[in-house]
Amino acid sequence: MATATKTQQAPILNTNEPDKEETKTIYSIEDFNLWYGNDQALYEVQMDIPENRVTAIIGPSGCGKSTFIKSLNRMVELVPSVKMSGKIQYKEKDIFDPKYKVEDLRTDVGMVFQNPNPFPKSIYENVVYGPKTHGIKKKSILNEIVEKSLRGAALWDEVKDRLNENAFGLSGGQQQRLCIARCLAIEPDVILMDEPTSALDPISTSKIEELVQTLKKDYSIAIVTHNMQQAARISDKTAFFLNGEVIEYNNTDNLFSNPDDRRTEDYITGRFG
Amino acid sequence: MATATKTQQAPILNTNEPDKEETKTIYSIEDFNLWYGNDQALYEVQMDIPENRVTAIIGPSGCGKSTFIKSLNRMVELVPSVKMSGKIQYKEKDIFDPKYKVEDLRTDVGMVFQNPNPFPKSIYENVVYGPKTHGIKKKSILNEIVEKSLRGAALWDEVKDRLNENAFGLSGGQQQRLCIARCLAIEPDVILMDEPTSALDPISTSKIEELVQTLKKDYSIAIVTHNMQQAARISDKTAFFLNGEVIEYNNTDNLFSNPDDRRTEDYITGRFG
Amino acid sequence: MSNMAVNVKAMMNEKKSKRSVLTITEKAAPIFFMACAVVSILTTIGIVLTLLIETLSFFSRVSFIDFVTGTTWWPFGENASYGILPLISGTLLITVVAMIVAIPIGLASAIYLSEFASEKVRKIVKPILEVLAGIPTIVYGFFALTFVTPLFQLFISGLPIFNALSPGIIVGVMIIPMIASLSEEAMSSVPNSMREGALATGSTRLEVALKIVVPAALSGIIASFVLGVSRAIGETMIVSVAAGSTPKLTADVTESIQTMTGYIVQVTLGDASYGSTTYYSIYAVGMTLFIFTLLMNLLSQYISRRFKEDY
Amino acid sequence: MNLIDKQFVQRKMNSRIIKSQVMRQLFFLATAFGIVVLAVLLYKIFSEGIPYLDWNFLSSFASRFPEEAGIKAAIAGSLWLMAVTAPISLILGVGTAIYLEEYARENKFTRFIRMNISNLAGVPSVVFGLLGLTVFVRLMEMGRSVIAGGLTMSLLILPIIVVAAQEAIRSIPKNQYEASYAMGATKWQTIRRVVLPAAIPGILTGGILALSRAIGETAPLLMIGALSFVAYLPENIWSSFTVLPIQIFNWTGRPQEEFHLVASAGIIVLLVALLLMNSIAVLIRNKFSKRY
Amino acid sequence: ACGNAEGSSSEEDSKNGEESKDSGSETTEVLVDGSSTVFPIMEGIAEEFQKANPDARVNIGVSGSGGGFEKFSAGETHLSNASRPIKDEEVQALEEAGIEYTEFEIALDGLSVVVNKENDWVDQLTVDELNKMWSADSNVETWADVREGWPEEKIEFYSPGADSGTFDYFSEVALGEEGQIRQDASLSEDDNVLVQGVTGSPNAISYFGYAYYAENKDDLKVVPIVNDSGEAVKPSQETIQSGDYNPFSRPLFVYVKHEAMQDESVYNFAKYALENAGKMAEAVGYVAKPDSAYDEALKKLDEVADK
Ligand SMILES: Nc1ncnc2c1ncn2[C@@H]1O[C@H](COP(=O)(O)OP(=O)(O)OP(=O)(O)O)[C@@H](O)[C@H]1O
Ligand SMILES: Nc1ncnc2c1ncn2[C@@H]1O[C@H](COP(=O)(O)OP(=O)(O)OP(=O)(O)O)[C@@H](O)[C@H]1O
Ligand SMILES: [Mg+2]
Ligand SMILES: [Mg+2]
Ligand SMILES: O=P([O-])([O-])[O-]
Repeated sequence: MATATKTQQAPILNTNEPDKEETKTIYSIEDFNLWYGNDQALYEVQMDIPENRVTAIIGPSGCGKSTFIKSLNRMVELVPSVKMSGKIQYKEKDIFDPKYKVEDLRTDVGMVFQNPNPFPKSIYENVVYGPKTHGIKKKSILNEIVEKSLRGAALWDEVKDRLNENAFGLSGGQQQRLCIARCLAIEPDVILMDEPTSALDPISTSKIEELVQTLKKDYSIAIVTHNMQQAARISDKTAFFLNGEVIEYNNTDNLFSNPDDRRTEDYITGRFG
Repeated sequence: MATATKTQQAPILNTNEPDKEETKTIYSIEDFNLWYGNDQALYEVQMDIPENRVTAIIGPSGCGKSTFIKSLNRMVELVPSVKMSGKIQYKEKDIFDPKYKVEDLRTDVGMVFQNPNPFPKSIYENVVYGPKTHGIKKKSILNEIVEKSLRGAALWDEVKDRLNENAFGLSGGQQQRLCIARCLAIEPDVILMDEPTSALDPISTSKIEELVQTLKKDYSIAIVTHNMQQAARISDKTAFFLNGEVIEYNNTDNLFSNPDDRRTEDYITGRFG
Repeated sequence: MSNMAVNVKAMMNEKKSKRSVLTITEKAAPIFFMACAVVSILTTIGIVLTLLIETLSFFSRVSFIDFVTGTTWWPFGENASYGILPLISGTLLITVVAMIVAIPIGLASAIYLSEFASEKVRKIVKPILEVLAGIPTIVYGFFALTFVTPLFQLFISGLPIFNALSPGIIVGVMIIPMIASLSEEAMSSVPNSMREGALATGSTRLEVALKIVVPAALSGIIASFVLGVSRAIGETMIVSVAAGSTPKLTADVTESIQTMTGYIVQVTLGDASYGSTTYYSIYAVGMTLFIFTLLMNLLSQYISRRFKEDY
Repeated sequence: MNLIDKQFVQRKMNSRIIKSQVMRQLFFLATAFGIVVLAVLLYKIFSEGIPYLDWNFLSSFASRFPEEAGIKAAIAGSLWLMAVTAPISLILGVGTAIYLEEYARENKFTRFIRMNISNLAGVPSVVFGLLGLTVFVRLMEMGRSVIAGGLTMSLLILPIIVVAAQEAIRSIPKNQYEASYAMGATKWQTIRRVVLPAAIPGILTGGILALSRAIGETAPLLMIGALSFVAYLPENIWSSFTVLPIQIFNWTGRPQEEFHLVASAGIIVLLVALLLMNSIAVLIRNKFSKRY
Repeated sequence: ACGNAEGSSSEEDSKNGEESKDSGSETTEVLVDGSSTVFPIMEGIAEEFQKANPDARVNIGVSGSGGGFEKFSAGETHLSNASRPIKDEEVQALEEAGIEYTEFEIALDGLSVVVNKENDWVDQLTVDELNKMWSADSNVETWADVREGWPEEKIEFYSPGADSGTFDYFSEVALGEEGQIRQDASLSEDDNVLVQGVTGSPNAISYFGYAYYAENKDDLKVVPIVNDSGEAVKPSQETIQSGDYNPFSRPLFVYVKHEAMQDESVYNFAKYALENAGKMAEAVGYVAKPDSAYDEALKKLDEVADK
């Protein structure tokens, strides 16, 4: 069913920073199906996610974007009724291999959620949560991690004087950047983001968008968004999902300027959704 | 502050069914301010809503669209901390006049909500809820009302054989049309709709959009939507809200093709929101 | 809408006159409901007055200072002595034993149910725990006396038939479900987004439970402990049946003791005649008990309010 | 640049996962503890009581002969007590809840009522017994009648019902109110036609659980003097009565060992009644939960 | 009147025991309260009475002797059971309330002093020894402190609750009017747990009503008590009735309110009670008085009731 386009068209229309060369693949998904109980939510997903690029996932509400991205770090299994088939390889390791501990996978693959979800602790404690859990105790290292991660999330200057205040005192946009910092603190290779700006105001949104652009130097990023403009602005590749299928997957500029599929075109021109 | 444009520009660019003549005004709002506790949510709103037309309210999340539309039938007062100033006239009666019972106002002004909210009763009971509340007991009349309202909401054919089944068994789109039927059952003059399609799939959405077009023959409709394409498709006039202010209010075609205000333009071109 | 067979609007308008009747119900309803709400206040006033009036009669015969500082409680016969401390110590002894049982087990159950168990297990276990909470205390009392104590006597030589240990433990068992379900509720109300946040950094389930969920739910958990304490203090039948009726100022759980509630029941079932000092003494003890539990309840409310997390 | 030693993290991971699994087992054992105690208790009671449990036992009055002793009067008494307690506590409880959730404005008085109710929920049952003894039995001269017992019990379980009803009402989605108000319904119409029907499952569940507390309570009834020999059925609310837990208490206090077994049979009856009430409550809850 | 009329006639205002003398055709609830010791006898009588008179309604409360008198003088009951004679202040209260009454002895009880089955050293005890053991200022800790040669094992004391007639009677006889019971005794309102306490520990001692001993003969060893004529006597039906078992045998009473005898139901019950008290007492483990005593009592009852 899935019309996943594995071979990419020539990226002629790229106005964003163009894909200079074919990059390495970090995630490779093959024939992936997922059910919630008896309802199938993903159908035969086929997709390669490139390293050090931003990959956007778009599609109307309920099409399976969140389900898909949560499959990548197996968070989707928190729903007890979930059943899956197919293959997801992360750095050429099968993520469902029982020998590959899910905790290890999640240590390598960070995630940022739709609504900022800081812990009800201080800013400092939020950032060091991951490293501490992983056994890093030394104060000096932790301090360094905090500064580095908060800088990485473009939040350091705003909060450096109140690291011990409760994270709930931050604004929504700051909280979201804190969650990004928390995720950076464990130095993942991949960052998954599920509509990270949908709960934010325009200014916070543009800050996060800038941040994503900076981060892609060091991280591979997959980002779900319902805002097509956003996908166009920040991503290198875009996948369009509809009713659990990948309708089209292509370089972002190609996809938006010259969609292959009628349904993609309908969606990006706002005919539905 | 408010740049409410009371005098309309010539509706030259109308491609939708054009405003053949200046219609009567059914709601006239003047200098309306609203606070939730100490937070002002609406600033000096100035607006005339025409009779037998569809008026769309658009704007980014949190700009006060729901607050505004709920002010029109005083539902906003269910939030205890609400304070208001200014004037809202419905058919030239001040809706805040203590002599004008709020129940009477709401009998004349129906409302449909973002998420379908049928009662956990049968389809039949849902439709007759209003008439029964208003004292109509006679079975034959009620039956007639049910058929007429369900037909009006384009739902009759789908449910006529299972009027006694629980309304929760209907699909989302059907539930929403049931809510419209329930609202039609008390024969209001105005129907307020707060993002009535945002929880629905594309097909249900287009059904409701068609329905709105049909209904405007008999009703005056004010509809909140976050979908600009929807506003463009179905409304005659559009008001753009931002941070509690009416930034621009104009014939829909004018507003979308030739916005007066920079911010309107930014918004409708997807630069934020 | 003119094209209609029935003119609903007109009919509704016609019925509007009937609204006046409605307005009466409309006005009467809140008054009736408020009256209902006032009953609970009257109940409290009733309790306080009842206790207060009879307690005052008691203090017209027994000095208040002796009551609160005395170390002997011997309310019968000629040289009666009304020092409440032994009853308080008995009550506290039971409470401490109960909480030593109930807090770890209750909290562990809560963590299991909220963080580890599948929905199915939770659906089965919670009602079972509720049954445990619903067993009449009289049943527990005889269970403590005729099963638990003889069982302990096998291990603890010289354990008298009445002791603080076995009723204490059984009171604890009775409280487990309360702590478990209140704590579980507190933990379940920690939004999933927090668990997700923690799991997404590679935490184990245990780490999520202990480092994120328990701290976030701490106020609810502590409030459940305090309510458990209050329940243990007020527990009556288990201790009347199995703890004995010898008021003693002791911290030894193997001894027979008496609690405040146990004393009240003893006197009501016994022979004290109306109007005697012994009779009034149950109100003084009841007042003390009331004050204790009141303080506990206020404390638990304060905790849940003061430390409430708004996620 | 890397501050985190991936190797180190991976090495630690195994022990962390094992720790998590071990603790999981411990937590499970803790949960099982309660269930085991319950099982032991039930086993003891059933093994003792079953031989005495027959139709005769259910249909006879108390007797001084263990073989003849029956529980009829106690069952009838408990039913009478419920018949008085249920309507009073439900009306008062639901009324209070409606007041608090729908009408009360957030002011000192309302906060006081709220605080008062949660305090009442924590007042020991003996203290309610003292209240019942002093106010209903003595002051209002009701004697140790069904009505005195029923009123005492009603007040005892009132807070539980209020809280349950409040929760049931609170769990009704705002959109149901909106739908009703938007149709021009008045507050009372909305309460009667939308709120109450939707809240009834929750109210019933809470109510049944509260009543099952009342049916097992011993202390307050001992205090108002219900411990007695009654070999007839109550005829009206002024009759004297006995109830299941009191009858059980009475039997366990007899010199003859057989009576203790009879008591176990009585406990079985009581537990079955409780189980029945609980299952009804669970049924209602499961049937109606997650409707919105 | 007493329930021969067909169909159970429905209620009348029987609350608080205010009897309605004029409602002769209806059954009055017969209200009895008082001693827990007397309770089993009265309960047996009520059971038989109701079998004989299906419409009868007899309610027997257990408020203790003192609690019973309190209700009696408040006019709440018709008959009051007691395991001790009425006290002066109770007499006064009844006088003040204007309630006339008559006392009937309906049976005898022998307070039985018991020890554990395994206790093979205690062969008998004197009242003095009991006094030495049980009093508050006692320095007895082990059996050896009671009598030389007995083992040096710490004694465990179990006693009925201080708020019971049994306790009163024992203290009065063994400890004297002013006497105080030792404070390390385990007290329980429930005599069964005393039985359990003694069966459960070899060094325990306790005392309670004869019925509890009679029911648990196999598990307990009863101690012969040296009586006023110097003999060590065990409690038994014969020794109690004959008075040989003293000083720990005591009469059990029922107090009858005169005014209540005007009511047929109450009178019939009282009469039935006196007729059957002896038989019932033996049946539930107490001791009957000689037959003549009951005949006399019945005569007295009829006088009081103007029959
Ligand atoms: N926990 C769940 N249990 C059952 N079905 C679920 C669950 N979560 C999602 N679904 C279903 O799976 C489908 C895909 O849902 P998903 O959340 O992935 O959509 P989405 O594209 O992220 O939508 P949105 O834009 O609204 O976030 C939907 O039909 C949804 O109803
Ligand atoms: N009950 C309330 N109490 C306090 N503030 C409120 C309440 N409801 C809304 N607000 C605030 O009022 C402002 C306007 O809210 P409103 O719901 O009208 O926005 P909206 O335009 O409908 O947004 P959306 O598109 O998300 O529905 C927001 O800042 C919101 O936070
Ligand atoms: Mg999603
Ligand atoms: Mg809104
Ligand atoms: O109830 P008593 O026989 O001990 O008075």
